[in-house]
Amino acid sequence: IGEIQRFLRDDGTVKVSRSVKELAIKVRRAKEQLSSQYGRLPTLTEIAEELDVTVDDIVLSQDASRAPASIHETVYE
Amino acid sequence: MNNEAIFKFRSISENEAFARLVVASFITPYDPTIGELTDIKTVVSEAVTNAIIHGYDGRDDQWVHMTLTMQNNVLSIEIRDEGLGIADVEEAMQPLFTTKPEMERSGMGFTIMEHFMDAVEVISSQSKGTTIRMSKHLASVQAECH
Amino acid sequence: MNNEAIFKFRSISENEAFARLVVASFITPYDPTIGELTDIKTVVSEAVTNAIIHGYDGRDDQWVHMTLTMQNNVLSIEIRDEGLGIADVEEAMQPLFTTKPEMERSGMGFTIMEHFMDAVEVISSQSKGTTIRMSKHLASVQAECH
Ligand SMILES: Nc1ncnc2c1ncn2[C@@H]1O[C@H](COP(=O)(O)OP(=O)(O)O)[C@@H](O)[C@H]1O
Ligand SMILES: Nc1ncnc2c1ncn2[C@@H]1O[C@H](COP(=O)(O)OP(=O)(O)O)[C@@H](O)[C@H]1O
Ligand SMILES: [Mg+2]
Ligand SMILES: [Mg+2]
Repeated sequence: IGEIQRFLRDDGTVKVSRSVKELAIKVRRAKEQLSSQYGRLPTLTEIAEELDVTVDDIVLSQDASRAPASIHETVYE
Repeated sequence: MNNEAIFKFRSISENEAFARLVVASFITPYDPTIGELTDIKTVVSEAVTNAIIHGYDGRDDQWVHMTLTMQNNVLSIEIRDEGLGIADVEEAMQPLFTTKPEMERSGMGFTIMEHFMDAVEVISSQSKGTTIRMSKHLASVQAECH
Repeated sequence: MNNEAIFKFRSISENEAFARLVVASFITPYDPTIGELTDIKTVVSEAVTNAIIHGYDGRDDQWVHMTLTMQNNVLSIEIRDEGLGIADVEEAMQPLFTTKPEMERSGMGFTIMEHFMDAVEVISSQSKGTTIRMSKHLASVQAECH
């Protein structure tokens, strides 16, 4: 079990907030790149595959910063 | 794949983010686009914030109820509080109408919900509480499921 | 910040991932380490999988119940099914014990739960169902909350 835990944990002492912030930046870049490639917004799976992370990680990273500005953008764009 | 999840959480402001993530988690298996996901999270934020700050007027020991269903690519979301209720629903749903201008509320919550969802229904009765029912067809979702 | 959320969701296998993500969403605001988060997601996967494949024996129209509470940096998780129940809990909790070897189950679910959590309690009664209660002190979580 210790083995399993070490295997699962890889880099386990990093705070979630930090890794989430780092991933959010990568997701933003991947989103732009895939959007221009496909001519539409990518799905979660497509972004996860591009970045080689789980869909879970993408979901959590998308919520790191609450951005009221983006609400405004989406409504009025 | 059809699904259904029912839950309640405390009326603390942190649960606005939690509810948003729960909905995101619920639709993740259907592989929505990032745009659909953002729209739906925005709508849930608005409805849950309303339940907490208007329905419960900031009381943090109450329950906010949420029901999620996915049926034939249609996502339905019900968000309910047992708070103060709305005196005049039609008026409340007008763009820019707010009863809390002092909190820098924009009065755009209902307008955002109506804009992003296919259908929005508001049932409210004073001192009994408010139920918001919304639904949206997820265009990107495959008929055939993973 | 203390919090509490109560759920039920359908016993479909996709909801293992849903439950895992819900728990992650619940604890993310407390900013645990990635290790703590991974441990907790693993444990929830094990317990929800057990409810679906053992408790309900694959029936996908039943409810799995989950209660999450966070109190003074202690996370408690209760996962409950109203399924078949466990005849001999002590035996079931032995490492490598499984009643579904044909499904390539490892028999390590309970062992993982006990190893990753501070406390695990299993209450089961045949044909009534099974309740798993687990708790863990999140060491990395600050007393002072955001
Ligand atoms: N759940 C609720 N309980 C009681 N009143 C509500 C609720 N939701 C909305 N309202 C009322 O409707 C008004 C408009 O809501 P909304 O469009 O979201 O704007 P805002 O939240 O910015 O005031 C609120 O100011 C409030 O008076
Ligand atoms: N919720 C449940 N309902 C009924 N039986 C269960 C439940 N959870 C576990 N069990 C029983 O306990 C055994 C051991 O569980 P576990 O350690 O998770 O191993 P595995 O799931 O790989 O069989 C299972 O094989 C099953 O017989
Ligand atoms: Mg509002
Ligand atoms: Mg198991």
